[in-house]
Amino acid sequence: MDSGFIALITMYLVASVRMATPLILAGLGEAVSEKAGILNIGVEAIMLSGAFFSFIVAFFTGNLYLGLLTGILGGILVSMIHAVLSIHCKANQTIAGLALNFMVMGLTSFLFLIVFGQTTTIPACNMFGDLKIPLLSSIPIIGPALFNQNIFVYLALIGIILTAIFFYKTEWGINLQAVGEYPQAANSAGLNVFAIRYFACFINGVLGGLGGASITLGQLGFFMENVTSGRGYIALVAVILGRRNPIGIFAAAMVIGFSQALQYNLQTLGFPIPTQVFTMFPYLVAVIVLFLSIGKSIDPSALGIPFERNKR
Amino acid sequence: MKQFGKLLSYLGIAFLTLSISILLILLVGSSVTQAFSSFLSGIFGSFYSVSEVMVKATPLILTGLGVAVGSRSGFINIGAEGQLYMGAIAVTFIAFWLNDLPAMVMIPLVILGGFVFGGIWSVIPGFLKARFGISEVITTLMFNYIALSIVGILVRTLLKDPASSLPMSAFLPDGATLPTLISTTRLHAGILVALISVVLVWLLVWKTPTGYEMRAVGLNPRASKCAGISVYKNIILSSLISGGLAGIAGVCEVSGLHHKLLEGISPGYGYIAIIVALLGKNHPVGVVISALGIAALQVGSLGMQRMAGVPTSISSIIMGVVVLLILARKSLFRRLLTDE
Amino acid sequence: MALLSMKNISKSFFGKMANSQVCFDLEPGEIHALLGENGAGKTTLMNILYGIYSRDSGDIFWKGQKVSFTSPRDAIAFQIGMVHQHFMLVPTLTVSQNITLGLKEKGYPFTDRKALNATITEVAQKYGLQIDVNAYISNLSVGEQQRVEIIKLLYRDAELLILDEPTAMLTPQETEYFFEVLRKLRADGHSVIIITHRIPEIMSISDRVTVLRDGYNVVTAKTSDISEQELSRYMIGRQLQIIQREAVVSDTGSEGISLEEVSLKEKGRERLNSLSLQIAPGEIVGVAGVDGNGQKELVEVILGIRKQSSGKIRMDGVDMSSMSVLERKKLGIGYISDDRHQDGLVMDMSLTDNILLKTHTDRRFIKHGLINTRLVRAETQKAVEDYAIKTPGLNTPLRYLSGGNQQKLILAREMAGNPKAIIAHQPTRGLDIGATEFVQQQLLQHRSNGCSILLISADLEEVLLLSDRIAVLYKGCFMGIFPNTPELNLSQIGLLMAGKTSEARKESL
Amino acid sequence: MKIFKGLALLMCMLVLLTGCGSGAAQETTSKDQKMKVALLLSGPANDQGWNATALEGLKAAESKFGLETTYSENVGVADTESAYNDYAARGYDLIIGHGFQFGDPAVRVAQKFPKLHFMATESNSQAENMASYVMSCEQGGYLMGILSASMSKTGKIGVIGGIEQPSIIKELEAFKLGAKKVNPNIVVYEIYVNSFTDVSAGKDAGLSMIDKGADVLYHVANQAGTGAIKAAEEKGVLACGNSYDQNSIAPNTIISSTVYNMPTVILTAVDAVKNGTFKGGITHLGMKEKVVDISPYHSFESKIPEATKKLIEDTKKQIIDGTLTVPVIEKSTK
Repeated sequence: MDSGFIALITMYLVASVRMATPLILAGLGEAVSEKAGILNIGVEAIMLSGAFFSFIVAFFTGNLYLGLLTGILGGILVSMIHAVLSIHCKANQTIAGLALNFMVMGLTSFLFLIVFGQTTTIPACNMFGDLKIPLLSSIPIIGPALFNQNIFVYLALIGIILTAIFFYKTEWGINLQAVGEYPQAANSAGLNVFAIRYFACFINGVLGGLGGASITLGQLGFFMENVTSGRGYIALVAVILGRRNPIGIFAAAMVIGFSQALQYNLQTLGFPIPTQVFTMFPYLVAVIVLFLSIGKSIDPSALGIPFERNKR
Repeated sequence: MKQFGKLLSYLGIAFLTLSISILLILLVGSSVTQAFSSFLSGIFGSFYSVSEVMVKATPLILTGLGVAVGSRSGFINIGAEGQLYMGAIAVTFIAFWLNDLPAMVMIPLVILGGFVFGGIWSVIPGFLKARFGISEVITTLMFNYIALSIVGILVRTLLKDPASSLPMSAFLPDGATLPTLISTTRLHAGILVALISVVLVWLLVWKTPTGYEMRAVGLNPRASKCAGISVYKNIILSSLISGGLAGIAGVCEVSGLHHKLLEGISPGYGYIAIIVALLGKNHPVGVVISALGIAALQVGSLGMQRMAGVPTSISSIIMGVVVLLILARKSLFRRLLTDE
Repeated sequence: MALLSMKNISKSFFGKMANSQVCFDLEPGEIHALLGENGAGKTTLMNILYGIYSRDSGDIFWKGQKVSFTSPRDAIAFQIGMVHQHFMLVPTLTVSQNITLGLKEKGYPFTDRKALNATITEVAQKYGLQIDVNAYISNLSVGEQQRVEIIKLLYRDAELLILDEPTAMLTPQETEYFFEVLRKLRADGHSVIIITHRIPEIMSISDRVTVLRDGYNVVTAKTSDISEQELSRYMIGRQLQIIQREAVVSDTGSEGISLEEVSLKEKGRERLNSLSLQIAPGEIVGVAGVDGNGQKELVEVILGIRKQSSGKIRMDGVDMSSMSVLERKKLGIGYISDDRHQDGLVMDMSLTDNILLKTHTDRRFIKHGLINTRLVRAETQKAVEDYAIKTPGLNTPLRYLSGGNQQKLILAREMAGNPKAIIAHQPTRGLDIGATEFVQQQLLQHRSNGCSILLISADLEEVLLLSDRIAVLYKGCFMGIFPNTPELNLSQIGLLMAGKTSEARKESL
Repeated sequence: MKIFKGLALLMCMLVLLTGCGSGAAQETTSKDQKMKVALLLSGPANDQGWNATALEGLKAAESKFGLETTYSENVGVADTESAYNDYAARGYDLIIGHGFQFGDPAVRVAQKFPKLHFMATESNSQAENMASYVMSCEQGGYLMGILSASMSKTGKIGVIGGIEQPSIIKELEAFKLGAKKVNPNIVVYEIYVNSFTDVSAGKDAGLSMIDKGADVLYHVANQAGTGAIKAAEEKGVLACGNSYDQNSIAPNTIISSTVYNMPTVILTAVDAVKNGTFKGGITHLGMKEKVVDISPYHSFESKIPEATKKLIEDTKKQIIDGTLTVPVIEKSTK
């Protein structure tokens, strides 16, 4: 391989990782939630809330870690509203998620306006810089992509490893699966179905909030209304493509990130392809993959179905 | 007593919503009375504003009706937005392809075309669900984005007005436009199309054997199967009708309102449709009422923005809050609703 | 001191009392049977004890200490375990994972699965229960799943085992073996509550028995002090009416239903194996067999809900092998499913709409393409009157009716218009004795009208009571078809149900 | 069915409330002599770009002429006509839509209100009392092209567009022409991110250009473009701003910005209305009219070679006196 080619691959990878990071974080959260049987299509709302609150606090305190923490809290807040509605009130989870998207979208732009007013100067805060991990970052190709990035990339990588261990190596993962597959059995075995589902939603809030914060504190350093621009929906696509498997989600998010990186590069090379072709690329890929995976449907049996203790 | 408790619980939701809106208005620093009066005059202030509510209600009725038909048979259609755009594409294609047909022929043709295009866009997820059990929630959602991109491509290529450089189609031939009902307003015949659809859907779903089958499949697919009702056929059918109605909404928007195809003709009607269907309890009459209500909320909040400087994001917040409250109603007002 | 004592327990569902002021107590080291008809409130009472349902009122004392379980987890902490009639096993997990589900073993959450598996195997072998700990539940047979459930309790060191209808799935021989296990457990100091409605089993296994009827407890007695007849009277509340079956001579000249070497293969498994059977008009053929031996498959193949892999099914000489469900029903087949909630009714629809489930394609009810609502209502009204269905109104969702009334509606619908054949799968499941008798009378009524009836019931008594001939189904095969005469050898039937052909042959010699 | 009763009740309550409220609101149409101007924006008013400058222009006109002004933000395509109509019905003398998509609806409403004045920017629609004011943005883009190409050390520069539409394309193309004029061999990367709001996309696009060696970025992408500026700042390369003087966003990155002088556009229109000279048709406003300009260089004053400064100054003069016409290319030559 000549060095130019390696440089090109490295460049693509770095860009893909950057674009995939929010998707990985939010996607992992959604996977945890879905494994426990809670389908939350309000990922966009969780991310937006995380992005907003992390920015507000980082802006006013100047402390990025405090901002990060508030971003997580913002994500948890939204996710827990969804959790209460779907677990306690046994409401339709899809509609609850959708309504949250509406509400948080309105609320964040409303609050942003209240706090900063109409302005032509961008209120900006600091950002997390890149942390170079010695040794690892000098590995060719994947070194710069994975080990010379900001804190969110590392959080996403740690998140992948932790959720993978959580899902496949611990009793908790078994409990989660039991609750999502057959909550009555889990309940009968002595598991607290409600608590586990709330916990899963909590994790979804934490990771989704992180995903949102990674946009404001890791990529931009400022907030604008609808700053997530539908990334929550793409995260849902990543979850489906990755089949709720942490490694799968990582791969799916990377493919989506890569397609975006490719789009920009093809454009700079002057290919006269309408940009919309690229915009719909991840969705098309997702549909095609769904077609290819026909017959291997592995949705948790109780996904989207509320658990009722006293039901006869 | 039971009815009374139910009524009280809805009043409670109305009260909570009102309180939240007042709080938001106060936060923005506007006068509450001015905001409310401008909200209401935005809706009822003039003949035109009332007609605007109906103009906005038209696509909401059609898409909401579509979502309602879908959920009656267990097809959760999040894709009305994309289906609407497919309908809009259909009308533009047909109108330019057969441009010299008289309105008598053209109008039914474009409506049919919109129905077919929108229907196809939702039958694919319907097929995937019926045949392979793939969740339609995600597929319909993805199809929205694909449809939006297709519109973007078409208005820049195939359907672009050659005489202009802007990314939109030329004006539709006269034969393909829906007549305006009242000359000083934008109220167009689309509202009639919507109301006729309501009646037809009501007849179909509640009065015909086919509609009965669709409802039975939605409530208990297994029992339907045992009774000899084809679950597959009915999900396909209801997804077709569901998407078709959203497609007609797209036809009405293009040939009734804009008279050309361009991006952004739907400010999320397809998503709001889900709220419309929820509030209308998936019943055609309920859909009409809730569509008018949501349209009034949006038109009113636009008025509130213009006259009282309250940002329109408030209507998005209120819609979300109302739905969340309705979902939580039974838990919130448990004391009132002992038997429900 | 009593190990467990439940005092004045009440519980209602949707305004209907399932338990009223029930008292129940249990001595250490005893096997206590809880007897009652289906729907008498046995399972509800135990679910309350186990923390699955919350009670409306009453107290529970465990070893003299007042307890209140809000979830099974609490009950498990007090070493109480329960095996439900519907197994509580997660199909996507392994045997071992299911057994330890919800437990915090050493090293939790990073438990050493190998060590656990060794312990599980040890516990299982102590009671002679064979199981592959690494198998996925979804690949196990019903019998194996029950074994897993019992190992699960033993593994959890349950002091008290609650078993809900444990023998429903077992052959008489397996039942006897199972009772041996129970006796071993008793010897080890465990206490057992066994829920059942089979009196002979109670006599053979239990130390004491408590009888529930309509949510009330009727009596608690030492098994040795009470006779089968007394128990039966307590359980039913009155003497069983003896149903007389007169021979029906068919003169219609039609052939009824016939199956010709019907087989069904699904997911590589032989579900039905070359079944042949003819049911003449005016004849009831009962199918005896342990649940899960192909009953459901047989019924659904006849109705076309599943498609047979080979063989022919005829109705009155008409080959309907490749017909759809609807076409078959239109030939005059009524279908009573074993699971009315899932298969027979749409619970959220009204009575009229449920009547429509069969009639909505009937030309009689369609006018100008629309459903003739008035006619359907009239039909429903007639059904309500003829079958004495208790309902607040014709528009009431079926969910709010009692199980018996729901079943009556199915009968009214499926038996309307003198069907030529009726497929009745567990038609009396979950019904009180009055409703049961009513259903049985209806079946006999149609029998004398010249209807061919296939009756499938897990209740051997019911099969013996109603059938002209009895077919024994085991692993998708007919082990034999016998005329139901007083000379019928019950023990042989039992052995055949267990698939023990050679022993059964010996028995018949 | 019960829910319908509840909804009906709610509607009734609303109608009742209107009775009390609407009277007060209607009386504001009193006969004072202040001219009333309304502005319609397609996106959020605080987008720090396209819409924000328009709003700024409106405020400037208000203070200069003592106008009564108002604006609506986030006006979607579906609501454009009703927004025009609403303001027209309430007697606004001049109603301005900021963006091409406001053209057609303006014409339709204009025909209904012949005494009022309507205007849309960047559109090509026209009527008796409806004018399209097109800003010659390409002139600014051309100068930025010259500047960027002169400042580039690598011979590679990049430009990021929002949505592919004429008002954006013409500026991108002019940028390319300007750059080629300075250095015929220069490589200009161009990316349309297909959004004016997706900031992350803008940044990613910018980064991908920088990765390929671009060392000066320009954008015509509104909010999304802010992302590109952030990318340049982060990677320590240069950038040119758009819409208004964006130096404040990244003082050590922004060399200069194209400035759309919206106040002048609005003032021109208001002036015309006041003097009764408002005419329908398409009006082009450029450097000559002081509508399009470039911002000061700020901290780069000393870093830009004098020759470049002079070249830009000369070119600007030529454009103003008409000796140089920057071609308007409305179809992307990608």
